[in-house]
Amino acid sequence: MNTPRKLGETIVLDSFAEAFPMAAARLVITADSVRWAETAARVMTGYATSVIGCDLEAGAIERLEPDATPDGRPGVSVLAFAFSRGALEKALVNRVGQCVMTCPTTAVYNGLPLGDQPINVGGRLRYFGDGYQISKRLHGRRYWRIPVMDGEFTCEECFGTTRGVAGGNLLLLGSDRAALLAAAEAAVFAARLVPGVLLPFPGGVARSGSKVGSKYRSLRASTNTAYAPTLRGLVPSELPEGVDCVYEIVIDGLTLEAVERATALGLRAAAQPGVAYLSAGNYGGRLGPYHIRLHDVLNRFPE
Amino acid sequence: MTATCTITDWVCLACGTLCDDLTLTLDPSGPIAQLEPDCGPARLWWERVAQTASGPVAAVNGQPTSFQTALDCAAERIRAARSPRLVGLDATSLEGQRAAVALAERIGAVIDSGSAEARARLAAMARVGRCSATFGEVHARADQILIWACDPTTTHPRFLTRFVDPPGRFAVAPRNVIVVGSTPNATSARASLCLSVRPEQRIAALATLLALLRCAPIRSEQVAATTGQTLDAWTTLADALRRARYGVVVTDSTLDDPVEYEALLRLVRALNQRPDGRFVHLSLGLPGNAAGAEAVLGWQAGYAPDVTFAAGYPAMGVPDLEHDLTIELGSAFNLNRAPAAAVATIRIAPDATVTPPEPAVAIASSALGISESGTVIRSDGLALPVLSVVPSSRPSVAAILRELLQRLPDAAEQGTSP
Amino acid sequence: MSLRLIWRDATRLPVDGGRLRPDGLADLAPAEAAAVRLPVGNGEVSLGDLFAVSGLDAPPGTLRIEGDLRGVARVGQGMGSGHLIVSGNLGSDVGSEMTGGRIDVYGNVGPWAAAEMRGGLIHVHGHAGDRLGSARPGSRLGMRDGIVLVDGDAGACVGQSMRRGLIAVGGAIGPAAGHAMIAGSLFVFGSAGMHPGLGMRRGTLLFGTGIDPALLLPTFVPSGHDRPPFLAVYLRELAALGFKPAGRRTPRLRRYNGDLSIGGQGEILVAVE
Amino acid sequence: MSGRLWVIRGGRVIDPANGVDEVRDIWIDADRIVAPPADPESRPARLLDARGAVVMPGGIDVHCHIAGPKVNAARLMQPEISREAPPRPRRAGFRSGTGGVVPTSFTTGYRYAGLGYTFACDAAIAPLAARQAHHELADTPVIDKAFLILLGNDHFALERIGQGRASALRDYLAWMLGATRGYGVKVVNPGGIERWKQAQGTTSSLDDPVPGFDVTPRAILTEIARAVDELGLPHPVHIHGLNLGLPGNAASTLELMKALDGHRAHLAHIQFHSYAGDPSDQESMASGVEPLADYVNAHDHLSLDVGQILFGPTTSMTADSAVAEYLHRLTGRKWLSHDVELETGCGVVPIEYRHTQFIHALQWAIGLEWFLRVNDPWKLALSTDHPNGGSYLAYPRIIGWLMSRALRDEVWAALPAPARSRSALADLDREYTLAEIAIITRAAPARMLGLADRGHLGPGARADVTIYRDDPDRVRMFELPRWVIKSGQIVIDDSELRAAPDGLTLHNAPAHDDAIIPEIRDHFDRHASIRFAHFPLRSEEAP
Repeated sequence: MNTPRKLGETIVLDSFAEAFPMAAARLVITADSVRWAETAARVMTGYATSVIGCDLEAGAIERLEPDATPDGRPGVSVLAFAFSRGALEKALVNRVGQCVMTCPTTAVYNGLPLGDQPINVGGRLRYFGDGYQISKRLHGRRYWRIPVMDGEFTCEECFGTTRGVAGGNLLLLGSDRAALLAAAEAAVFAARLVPGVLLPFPGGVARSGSKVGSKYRSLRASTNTAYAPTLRGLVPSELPEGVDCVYEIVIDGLTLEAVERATALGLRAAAQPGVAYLSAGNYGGRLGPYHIRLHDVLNRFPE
Repeated sequence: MTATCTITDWVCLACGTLCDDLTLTLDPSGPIAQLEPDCGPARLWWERVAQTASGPVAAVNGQPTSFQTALDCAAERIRAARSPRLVGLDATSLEGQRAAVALAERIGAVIDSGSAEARARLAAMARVGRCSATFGEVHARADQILIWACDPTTTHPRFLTRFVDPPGRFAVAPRNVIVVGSTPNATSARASLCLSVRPEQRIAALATLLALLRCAPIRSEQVAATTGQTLDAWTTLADALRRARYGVVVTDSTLDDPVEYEALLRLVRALNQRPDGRFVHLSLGLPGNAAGAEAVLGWQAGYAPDVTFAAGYPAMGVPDLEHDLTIELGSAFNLNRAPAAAVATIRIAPDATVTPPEPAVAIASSALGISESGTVIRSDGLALPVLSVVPSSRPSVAAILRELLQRLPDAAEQGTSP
Repeated sequence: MSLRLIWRDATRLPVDGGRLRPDGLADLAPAEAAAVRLPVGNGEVSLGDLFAVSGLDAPPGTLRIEGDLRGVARVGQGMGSGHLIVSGNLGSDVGSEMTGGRIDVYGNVGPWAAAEMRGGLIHVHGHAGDRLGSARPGSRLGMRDGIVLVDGDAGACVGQSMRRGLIAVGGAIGPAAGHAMIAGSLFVFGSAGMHPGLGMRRGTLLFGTGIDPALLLPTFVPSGHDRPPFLAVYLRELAALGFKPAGRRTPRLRRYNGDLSIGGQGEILVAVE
Repeated sequence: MSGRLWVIRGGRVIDPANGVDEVRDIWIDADRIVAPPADPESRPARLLDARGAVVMPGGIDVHCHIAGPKVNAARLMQPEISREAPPRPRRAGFRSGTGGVVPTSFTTGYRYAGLGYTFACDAAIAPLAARQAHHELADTPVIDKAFLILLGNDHFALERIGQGRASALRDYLAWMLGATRGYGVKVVNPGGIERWKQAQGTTSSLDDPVPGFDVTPRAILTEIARAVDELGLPHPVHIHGLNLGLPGNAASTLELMKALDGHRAHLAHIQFHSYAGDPSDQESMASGVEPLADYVNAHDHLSLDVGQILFGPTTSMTADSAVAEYLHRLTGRKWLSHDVELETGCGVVPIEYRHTQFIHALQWAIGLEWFLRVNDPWKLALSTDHPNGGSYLAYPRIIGWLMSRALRDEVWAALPAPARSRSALADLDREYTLAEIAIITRAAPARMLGLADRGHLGPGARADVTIYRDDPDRVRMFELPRWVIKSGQIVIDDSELRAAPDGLTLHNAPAHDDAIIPEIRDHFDRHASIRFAHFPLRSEEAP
């Protein structure tokens, strides 16, 4: 690490986040009330923190005014990321089927340009209609209407996908857990102001940072020993003196630029008293094609 | 003629039954002395058509002239025409129709030959097909006769007495006759079941019957509101149709709505889904040779009943387009035909020179079934030979058309094909 | 380059206007276009004899026709691209078998408009005749895709055997609307003729301003009330296309299923408020 | 005489009926082929230079459907076909028409001529439809025609068979041919149509009773075959058997072949009758050709036409109304059915054969198996049962498959594997020679129809000659003959139609005992809807 840069009292290490592409989709869920749209979105994006252990990274629930939804009802948008379009399709079919179709009054629409490589969601859910499903096609978009007990569940057939960016991250290092968590919350709040980003972990914050692999063969990832304060002395540690607590903020975005901007906003918001260092996690540059250098994003996205 | 003359097996063109079993005795002066069996429409038709034999052989602008002069004049007008139209194909024999279609093709004419019934039937048939039979099959097999919105007792007096009243090879008399339509009428008087239905209620009635055959859950109050009869009444009728070993639905030329026609043909088709019964539809035709016109157009042009040759090849015709010349065949032939809307430019008919309105060119032909022989086709598809029974010096429609064709040589036709 | 044709009213005989479509005509110079032959009755005449032909300052691929062309059939038939704008009436078969592009008619069109249409958009700002968007005799399928908007009334058998696409009629519709529909959407915002939906297999027939339910065939059974979300999607789309009769508010609807006489699963939606 | 004498010079003449396959001249005088003039110096009035070309007799179609109300109903029921196929505009001397698989009558004649065919036999005309059929055939130019009349469900015939009155049956057939100006006798689903009209299903075995008549299909077949033989008709009884199109029908076809032992018989569109499997399970279908072909190879009383199918849309039309109903239920397509009193039925259904469809793929292979498994080409004629299996315009493609294993393999490779596992077509290496093609397209059909002066190029033969370019692309060669000569007149030149004379309609009127007539008259008076007097054609109606 060379030339540390300071934001206030906090040292921003010259580290970088190593991000990689993921298939991303944006769903618009509408309902008779925004409450039910949100409920569906929340349930649908549950257990969607990391594709290390989930089929999807999803969330970023945003309210949409009736004028901004396809059917003129209140709604929300949701972002979803997965390793591949195939995985994305499979996960969305399952989640929309289990969590949105089941939810009173909802409908689901595609929230991205269809593009030339869309995934098929409504077309797979339609069979729930048992032959009574109705297809409607308008201007090249197909909507499936599936009869359900409160009327019908409308689900668009195809969802556009985009090559999103996942794995953007920030690490907050400090000694006062309460202060550190407060700073992390502020960083999350700031990063989420950027449209098109998803902070998939609980409240946007992860404490169980991971490394690749494990002594147990069946485990793909295990605890990030180098950043676990209690393991100092047992394993090579990355933690400077006086650091007793680390939080990670993981950032996915529809574009690299969104991730970078969110990183910059997060850094600035996180630089609070009690945060000794800000850093980012990487694998030495071997895994992901995108390197989000902390100093660089601070320069490119000034206050 | 100097003595009464008797003709057996006379083919009568007065109605669509096209009876071919009449015995006709003529007075020396011409009128019918005796007709056996007697038939009102047949007498009326004979009198109407036979009396036309007295006029001049040809006329141009109302002035009697020679046959040749009239033909020359007709040819000249045809050559000048840019949108000629040919009507009245039903009034001539198959031979005349073949010549007429040849003429229409050569001059790029539009043929309006269809009755509204023919248009509706052929449109419906092109969508769903049709299950039908010859009259003799009705006679031989039918046990249930559904008379749909017509009154054959009045319009086709001998249809029922020839083919329905007597027992047939596989059918005992009396057969079960059911009437649906604007009753009471002469036919409903003899029906075992009779449902009074207004014309605008018939499609709903057909839908109801179809639904009943499928055992679909339909709304009884809506059945009553839209068909004018209770669901129970239709259930009774549907049960009767279901029981038919060989059922027949009979319609006539007043069935002119293609949508109703299609529903009816679908009903007949659905009744054939039963493993133990057949059902057919029979359309009682118009007088004359309307079915022949459909046949000839079918094999020569591929379409019926309206065809246009304007482009130099046959295409499905559109009735009622603007035209600048009308060639009309057989104006007095069909008792029911409304007079042509426009004055014909060229009329070729037994009464061409005597019946108003006066055409530009009138050429009197012999009269098919009286003074002209030829072939006609019954609405059930059977072709019958018609023989001249009163000699006439006038040429047949076919001969006149062939003469006309000779005056319109092939070479004049260059440039109309794409 | 775009073209403007002004009807000279030189004939009343039937004209085959099949060549009057922007693709193929609009990029010709006026003199070239005037030399195009059009079938009239049993012969042919030059387009220039029927129309005054001039250039037009408009986006490329625009063909503008002016005059009362009710005797001219097949205008825009089979057209695949471009914009055809007609000020005046047209005869039969307007835009039939069309695959793409847009037709605007500020006037009335005859029967068989949009017959077996496959794509594109037709907006009739006046009335349309019988068999709009329907199947040709003997064909299994009527309109197969695309959008037809009629601000005024439409005739009988609209959307017969329609397979896909959207027809919206602002005014009254004739009898047997949606006859034997296979799928697709037929929206009507005026009054209905007799027997709507007869023989419907699937598809949607909407009466957006309500009709007397007594009109419906007994083979359509009521299946409750709803305000289906897809309809809002459609209405917003119609509004975006400049079709005013639809309004933006999604009405509450009563739904009827049928036509049970043929085992159909179509829907008739009738606005109830 | 020599003023009219002309010659086709130097072509490779393939005339299997006369054992000829060599370069030689063909001399023509008026409408006949004549021996070369004795004087080697004699100059022909015209010389047609056919050097390098292949000269064959005009083609003869033994089984097609080109006339009568059934064909017309197919046209009127399907305006979409006429509308979608390119029309034929009129030009001086020729009539216009529409195309597609059921073209108009004029187009039918022109197209047959364009294909090098000079004779076509419509295989199914109801006697009551004969009057109209003659009108249609009179409007079918260039080619000569004949038709077969349907008698396998005829009440009068069935009654006489039931009564065991062979001579009455014989007299009736003879009278009927004269009355209808028919050429021969056709039996379609004997007794089965009558049974179907009685709503009792069709007959499925040769020994099923026909209710109301004391007969079985077996009795109908054998008695009519016997009567036709005894009348000495040029064409044997022409049979469309039982169970057409049903899996497992090969068994009843073999029974039928055996039942006809001792009689001449022609089995029509045999492809449709050669399926192994279980009738109640479409998926069980397999080729049943081999044992049937073995039987045909071992016996000499039968001739066949194949009824090859082609992939694409076509129209099924048949007197076997039970089959049409079956097809309608299978396909859900529109269905025309017309019952004809005393005689027969009629059914029309649009159909599309798809190479991806198991049954259709198998049908294609089964048809070709027939061509390749019957050793003696004289027993077999090329047909598509036009338009049932496809249009006659497809004959050149079939010829291509017969002459080239490689062309067959191209199609075979694209067929679904289950179909390929149910036919041994791929094991058959045989490739037809040009002479064998000449046999199955002209010489054999002429012999089957008993047309002594057709199907060959010997002196005395009718001067119906087709001259092909010797094109290694045999499909193209047979699609576009260089010249076609009909009755001595060149009608196709440079593959273009140049003349369209009217053709003849041939018929047979064997002698019969007039004593049968009162019986027939009585039958008509009791059962027919037209008078007996109006049944027989007058001489001017069918010249």
